[in-house]
Amino acid sequence: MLIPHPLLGLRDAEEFVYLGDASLMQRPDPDSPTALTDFCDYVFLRDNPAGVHRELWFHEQGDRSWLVVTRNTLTHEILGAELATDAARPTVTQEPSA
Amino acid sequence: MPDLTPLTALGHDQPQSVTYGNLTMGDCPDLALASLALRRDAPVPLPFGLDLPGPGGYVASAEVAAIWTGPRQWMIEAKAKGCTDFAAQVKAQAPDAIVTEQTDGWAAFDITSPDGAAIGRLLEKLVNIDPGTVSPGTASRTSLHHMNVLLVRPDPCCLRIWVGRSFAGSLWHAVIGAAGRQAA
Amino acid sequence: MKFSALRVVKEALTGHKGWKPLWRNPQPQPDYDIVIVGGGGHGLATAYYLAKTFGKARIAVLEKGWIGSGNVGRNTTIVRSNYLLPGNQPFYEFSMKLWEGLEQELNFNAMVSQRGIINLFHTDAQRDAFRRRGNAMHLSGADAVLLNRDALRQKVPFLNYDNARFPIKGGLWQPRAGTARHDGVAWGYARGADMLGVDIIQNCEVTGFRIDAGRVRGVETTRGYIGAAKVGVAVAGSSSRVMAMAGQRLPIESHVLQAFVSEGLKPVISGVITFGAGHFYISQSDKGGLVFGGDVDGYNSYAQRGNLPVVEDVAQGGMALMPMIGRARLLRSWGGIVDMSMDGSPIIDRTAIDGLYLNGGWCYGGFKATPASGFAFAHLLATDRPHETATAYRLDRFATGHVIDERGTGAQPNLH
Amino acid sequence: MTRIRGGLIDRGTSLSFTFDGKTYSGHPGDTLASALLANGVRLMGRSFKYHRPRGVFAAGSEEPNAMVELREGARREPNTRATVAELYEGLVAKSQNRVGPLSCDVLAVNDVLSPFFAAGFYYKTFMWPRAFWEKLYEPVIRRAAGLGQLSMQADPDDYDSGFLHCDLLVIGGGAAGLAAALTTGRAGARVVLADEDFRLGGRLLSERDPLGGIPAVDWIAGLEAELDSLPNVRILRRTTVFGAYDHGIYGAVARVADHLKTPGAQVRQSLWRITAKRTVLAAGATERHIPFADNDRPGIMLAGAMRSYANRWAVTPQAHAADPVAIFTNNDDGHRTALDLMAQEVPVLGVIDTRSDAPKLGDYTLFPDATVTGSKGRLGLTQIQITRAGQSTWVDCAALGVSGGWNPNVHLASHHRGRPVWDAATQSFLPGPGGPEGMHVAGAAAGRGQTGLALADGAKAAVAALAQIGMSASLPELPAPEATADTLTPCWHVPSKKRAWVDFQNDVTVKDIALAHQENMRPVEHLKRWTTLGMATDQGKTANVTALAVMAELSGKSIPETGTTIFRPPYTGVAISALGGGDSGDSFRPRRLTPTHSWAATRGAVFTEVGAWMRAQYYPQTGETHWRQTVDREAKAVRAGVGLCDVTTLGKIDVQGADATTFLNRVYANMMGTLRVGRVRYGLMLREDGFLYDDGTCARLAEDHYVVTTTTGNAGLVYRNLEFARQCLWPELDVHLISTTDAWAQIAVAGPNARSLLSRIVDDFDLSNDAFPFMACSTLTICNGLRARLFRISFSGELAYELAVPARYGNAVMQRLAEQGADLGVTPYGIEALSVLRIEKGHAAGAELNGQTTADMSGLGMMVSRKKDSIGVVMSRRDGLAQDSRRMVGLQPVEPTHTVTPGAHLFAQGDPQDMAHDQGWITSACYSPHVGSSIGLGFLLQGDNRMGEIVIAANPLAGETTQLRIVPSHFVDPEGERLRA
Repeated sequence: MLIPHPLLGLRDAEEFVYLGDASLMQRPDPDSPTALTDFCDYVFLRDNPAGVHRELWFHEQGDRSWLVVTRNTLTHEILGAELATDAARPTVTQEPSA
Repeated sequence: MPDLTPLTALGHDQPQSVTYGNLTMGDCPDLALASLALRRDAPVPLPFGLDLPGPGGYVASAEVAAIWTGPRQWMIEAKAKGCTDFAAQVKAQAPDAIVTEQTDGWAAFDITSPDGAAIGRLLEKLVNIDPGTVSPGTASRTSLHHMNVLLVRPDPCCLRIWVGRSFAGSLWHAVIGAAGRQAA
Repeated sequence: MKFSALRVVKEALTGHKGWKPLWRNPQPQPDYDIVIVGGGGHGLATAYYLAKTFGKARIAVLEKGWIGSGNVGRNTTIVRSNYLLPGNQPFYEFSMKLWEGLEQELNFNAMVSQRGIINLFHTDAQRDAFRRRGNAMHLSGADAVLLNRDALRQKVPFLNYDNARFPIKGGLWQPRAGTARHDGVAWGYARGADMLGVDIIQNCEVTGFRIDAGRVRGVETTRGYIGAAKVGVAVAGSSSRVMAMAGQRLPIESHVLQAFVSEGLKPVISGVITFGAGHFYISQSDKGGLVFGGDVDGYNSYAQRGNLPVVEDVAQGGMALMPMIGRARLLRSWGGIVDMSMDGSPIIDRTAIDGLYLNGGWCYGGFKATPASGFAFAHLLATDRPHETATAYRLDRFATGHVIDERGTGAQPNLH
Repeated sequence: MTRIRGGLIDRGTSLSFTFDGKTYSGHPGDTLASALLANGVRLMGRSFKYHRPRGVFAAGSEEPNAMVELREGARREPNTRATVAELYEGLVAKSQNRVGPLSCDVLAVNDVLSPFFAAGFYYKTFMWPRAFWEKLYEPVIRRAAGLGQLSMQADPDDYDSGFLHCDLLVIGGGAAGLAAALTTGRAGARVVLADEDFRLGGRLLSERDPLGGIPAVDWIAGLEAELDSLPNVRILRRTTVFGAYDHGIYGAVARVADHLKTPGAQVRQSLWRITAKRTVLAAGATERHIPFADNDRPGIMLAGAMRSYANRWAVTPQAHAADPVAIFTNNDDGHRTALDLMAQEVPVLGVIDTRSDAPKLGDYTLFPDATVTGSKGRLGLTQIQITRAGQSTWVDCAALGVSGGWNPNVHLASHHRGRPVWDAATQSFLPGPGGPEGMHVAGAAAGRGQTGLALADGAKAAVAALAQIGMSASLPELPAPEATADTLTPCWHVPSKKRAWVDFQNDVTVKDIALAHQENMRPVEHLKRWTTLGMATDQGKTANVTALAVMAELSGKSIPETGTTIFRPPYTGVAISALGGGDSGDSFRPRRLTPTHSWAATRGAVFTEVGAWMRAQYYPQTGETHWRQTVDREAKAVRAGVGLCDVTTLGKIDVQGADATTFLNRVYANMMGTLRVGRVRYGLMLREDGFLYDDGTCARLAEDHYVVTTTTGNAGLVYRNLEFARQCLWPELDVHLISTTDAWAQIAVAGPNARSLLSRIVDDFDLSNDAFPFMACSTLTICNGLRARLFRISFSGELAYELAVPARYGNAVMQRLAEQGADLGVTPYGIEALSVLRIEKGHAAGAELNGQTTADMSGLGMMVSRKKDSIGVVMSRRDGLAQDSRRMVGLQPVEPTHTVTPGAHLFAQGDPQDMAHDQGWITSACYSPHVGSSIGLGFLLQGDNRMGEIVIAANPLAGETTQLRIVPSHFVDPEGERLRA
């Protein structure tokens, strides 16, 4: 597979390590009264769709960015990828231009 | 100066060099390296006058070069400073940045040839990066025979491979093996 | 029709006119007492034991495609009970005992072949972990032998002992382990169930559950609605997809696992060998093909095919371990979709919906579990109590913290 | 000899070779099959099940019959298709799957017994008595099964792998492929053209038709010269693209030196991973046969193959030039073979055509509306039976070419499980939707096989493919030979009471398919699995579609209703060596060396693998005869004097930034926010599920600068997890991470004399307990100005430091310390002694932190802070973890000479030893020279409340039980006075 790295372009998936569902970025509030249940759902339950899936890949052999990749699990077609830091918060980190 | 004899990453007191056909390979212990990262909202510095490159970029002056390694992170590479405290020198150039000594975290190998295409053919056997994109001005971090490497092309006749220092022997084995087969 | 050598001779001499269909192609009835979703090994075995052991009737198995089209026909056929943890080991040993009598039970030769499995170790720490595991096997009535390097070399001289990046120091051997003819297992259970009156309905995809007041009433299918007092889902690989139709989220990810077979060769490898320092395991089929595999590709997938890096990784492991296979050729590779659970262990349990039961989460190890899984799921469906060897396979174990994590890698499915 | 004139062989050179020990001669350009045929050898192998005599059936990689063991010794290569083995001087081949000589294989008895071996027979018998399966039946079956034999020696040749990137990958160098490559090459796009043959041209090489007014070979040569001159064109000859993977990635194997006797300095084969923006699949087509009674004899082959042998290799399939040859066909192409043979003066007795309206295209006898209904000849065809209008006649015939039409080679197009679709016009399956993205299929592979069509199609496909990636190309001028109106009327098999083979190698006949139908094994996959159809080394290339048609006929359904068949990688068999890519043996994986490796080697260290690292295990001295002596000496020296150990392998991560403290407080389970500058703290990391997964130290070098250490094995994982926390969980924190594991050589200096030793190399640094107490850290210089970091931490329980210096100086510093400490009893120690020291001190390590244990279990529960959030803290409160009462304990044998064995399970005295009464296990053990006996650590139910109790360690693997006493896990200096000294 090729992952369209938002900064580096298409890179072989072998450079990446896969983690799983991008919902792992939404760590629950540890102080909530339902924290234990929330964490159980967060850590263990997955939608696991047959189709479009937002998922986390780590560019371990490359720039060490965590990416959120949108991929179809039936066809492996990749619909997009963004830096997790961009996905996690609205403001984009400014890169100096080359 | 400390009264101690440093060793190269290959375990020798002098750099090694091997030639197969029109490819010459050797290690470069004199190169220094330090990482530079920007703090939140900090302006981009101009260490040694270098205009820090964007993603996948490499810029060089006569003595110093900057390699993009990640969002808001670079490696600064310098000639003939391997045994000095290069991180301190970088820090002096970019006092607000986060600087970490990396000279001995990595080991550099230069592969030179009068025929740049020969380097391209060697690259085909080593990394899954289009050799056409490993050109002066670019830096690529990828894996090579299960090792993490940083590739730069100081000029068309030279490919530089940075690898984690502890992997130096295995990298050397992989590179000279491929070069030997190419020459066969 | 009873199979026997005599029968084979008789049919051979009379032009094979007498062979009957191995199973019927019945039309689905409007309703059943028990509907099993999934005509794979586990579903068919469940139906068989429900009818045979638990005396149940009015049972249907619904299969989306052709029976045995999922993982029972795609695995590398290994049968073993070499587990460590108390939640697992007795269950797999129960399965092993069922394997040992399977042909006679089913009157069908599934070619269960106990030629042993050896898990190699390469460090003292691995040896100690294997000793703990081998002892756990003994303590639950299984067999295990810890081989040192010399004993191992006597048994399998063709491994790379002398030029290895990770030296082979010995192995944990389970002599009773082995392989079975995977398709034959599905067919044997299907034929057995069919003879006991189970309706095996192929080309019948479940498209929804009819749930009323928290209780399942039946299933919608591509061949119409089928009512059921109880529904057992045994669709590993697609558990999340199917259970999502009942509104259930599971502690499961679907991953692709590749498998490989070489061209046919005269016998070279007797049992199963597992490389402890690379991602590789291998056996040789009765037909002569080297059957081998490695890790899951590592990303969520329902595509039933994998990618090249894993092919290379597996071949590298093979070459590092036994370079004498180098000139054999890979004949065919394929992929299966496995239910990777969050602790690497399966689930056989009731669900939040009355009458709806789940059997899944088998990771890459479901084949060896087929008989016990069918038996335990049948037990649960018939009695509403878990089978004594399957009490740990609860859905709520993740919430309570009683996980069964053989590898100790936590909720990271691609590492199990 | 049946060599005829013409052909693409170099008659000026002769190559000698042997088959089954007999010497023959051929020419460059020959394959083993063509050379054997030229020498009158027709019998080349035996079938899998019935051991039927077999000869060559095809002329390419689809060959199911002519399989040999090629080469000798460690290079022996079983199951090699003679049809693609390029002839070289000294080639040695042997027939395989036989007992006795090939001409009278003892196992041919199976053929006589074949009624007993019908499809699926083995599922129905061999069940009694139970124990006989492994002992009797199965060994017999296994010995009889299989094809060729491995040498059982390691493959002696070299292999490598590589990566190619291109705009367009063209698979197949026939008419369509060449046109596609030319179009792309002229457009300046980067093209890789891969062809499995050793000569470009594909089917064109087998035809006599001129191209562009010149012989096709010359036309190809001209085109090849142009392609070779273009720098943007890469031609891979002898290269099979074997698999289509995601996103335009293809696997290919190049047979670099298979046409040579030995590879010499070259690799034998190269594995290429090709990343292509677009692909043209121009893989051609494979002819299908028509099953009839006894259709498997040597001499019966595909008509197209017969034409290839005559035109390309100048050989005919009969043993004697005067023997008559016949063609059996249902289409016009079969007639073409007859014409080509006649042009070569091969006697053609006639064309038997199943069609009533069969055309007569030349001066041969035509048998329209006729079929071949039988054959004779024990080891090679002698007669065929022709049946027409109910009348059967036996006629002498030495070779029969069979043509049932052509199946497009859709294999790679279906590797993504896209199903081919039935095309009634061509009576074949064409590539369907759901093929690999970016793949365009052209030429015969798309059902457009006539030369003119294929050329135009290849060029058009290339233009279309390039347009999709924004590149323009123009259609080149290509020859446009007139298309002939090829017609075909389906004839899938000739019904017979005898056996008619569908899958030759696996001996699957029409009868077997009928039996599968009778037994309700009707879905295609059931049919294949029940009968083994399509499972042979040709992967059903010559059988699957025909079998499907037969099943369709039996079930009264159409072919598309009956099913379709898809193919999986690889297209043809690929050597496992080649897939391994060459990184085998010692270089299977890279090896990491510590900075003091050279020094350790000169001191005679024995090294061992720790993850990717090689570490000194121990340093034997003269006179030591057992490793235990060495390790005892090293461990004692540390506790008595001072020891040196390279601990560089522990992961080191620099954590810097304004929010570094906040960040670390969230990733460590224990309180890290209160750590002062210049101090080190032991740290615990939990997984988010609450289990313990790593431990290490955290040193605060400056206000916003920490150095974190990890265990050796988890260094990569911890780094990844920290980046996850930084980028995915808390991106608002201003913190940066970078690994410095390799940058610093880290040496443990441990023992009561550690301070004295260090004081001899530090530059003006106060090492006193007051100035630099236990858990202090600092930067400093040593040896006249070398920058260094010093951490006062102890794994051994002794007064100890870890000294970090730039890695290049590690070796020299180690050497300096060893020299300087001679009078202090300085001793280098390896990881065995390190392990003894840590077990004596009760430190949990890998065997205890195995991912299944909790902080509570390891006696570290008090460290987990409840006052703050951190990863894993919430989930560590789940019942299963919080109520787990197993605790780490020390274990000592009641009888001091007994051994504590790691991996033994623990039981209360008097309890039965079974799973239900299991109370724990032993994690680590060693001989302790300080305690004077074997000692161990383990987890035990309620262990913390059972000090002094005697338990049973059961090791049933060895048939042993040992009585052990539960003791505190600190065997040495329980108060920790020594490390604070």
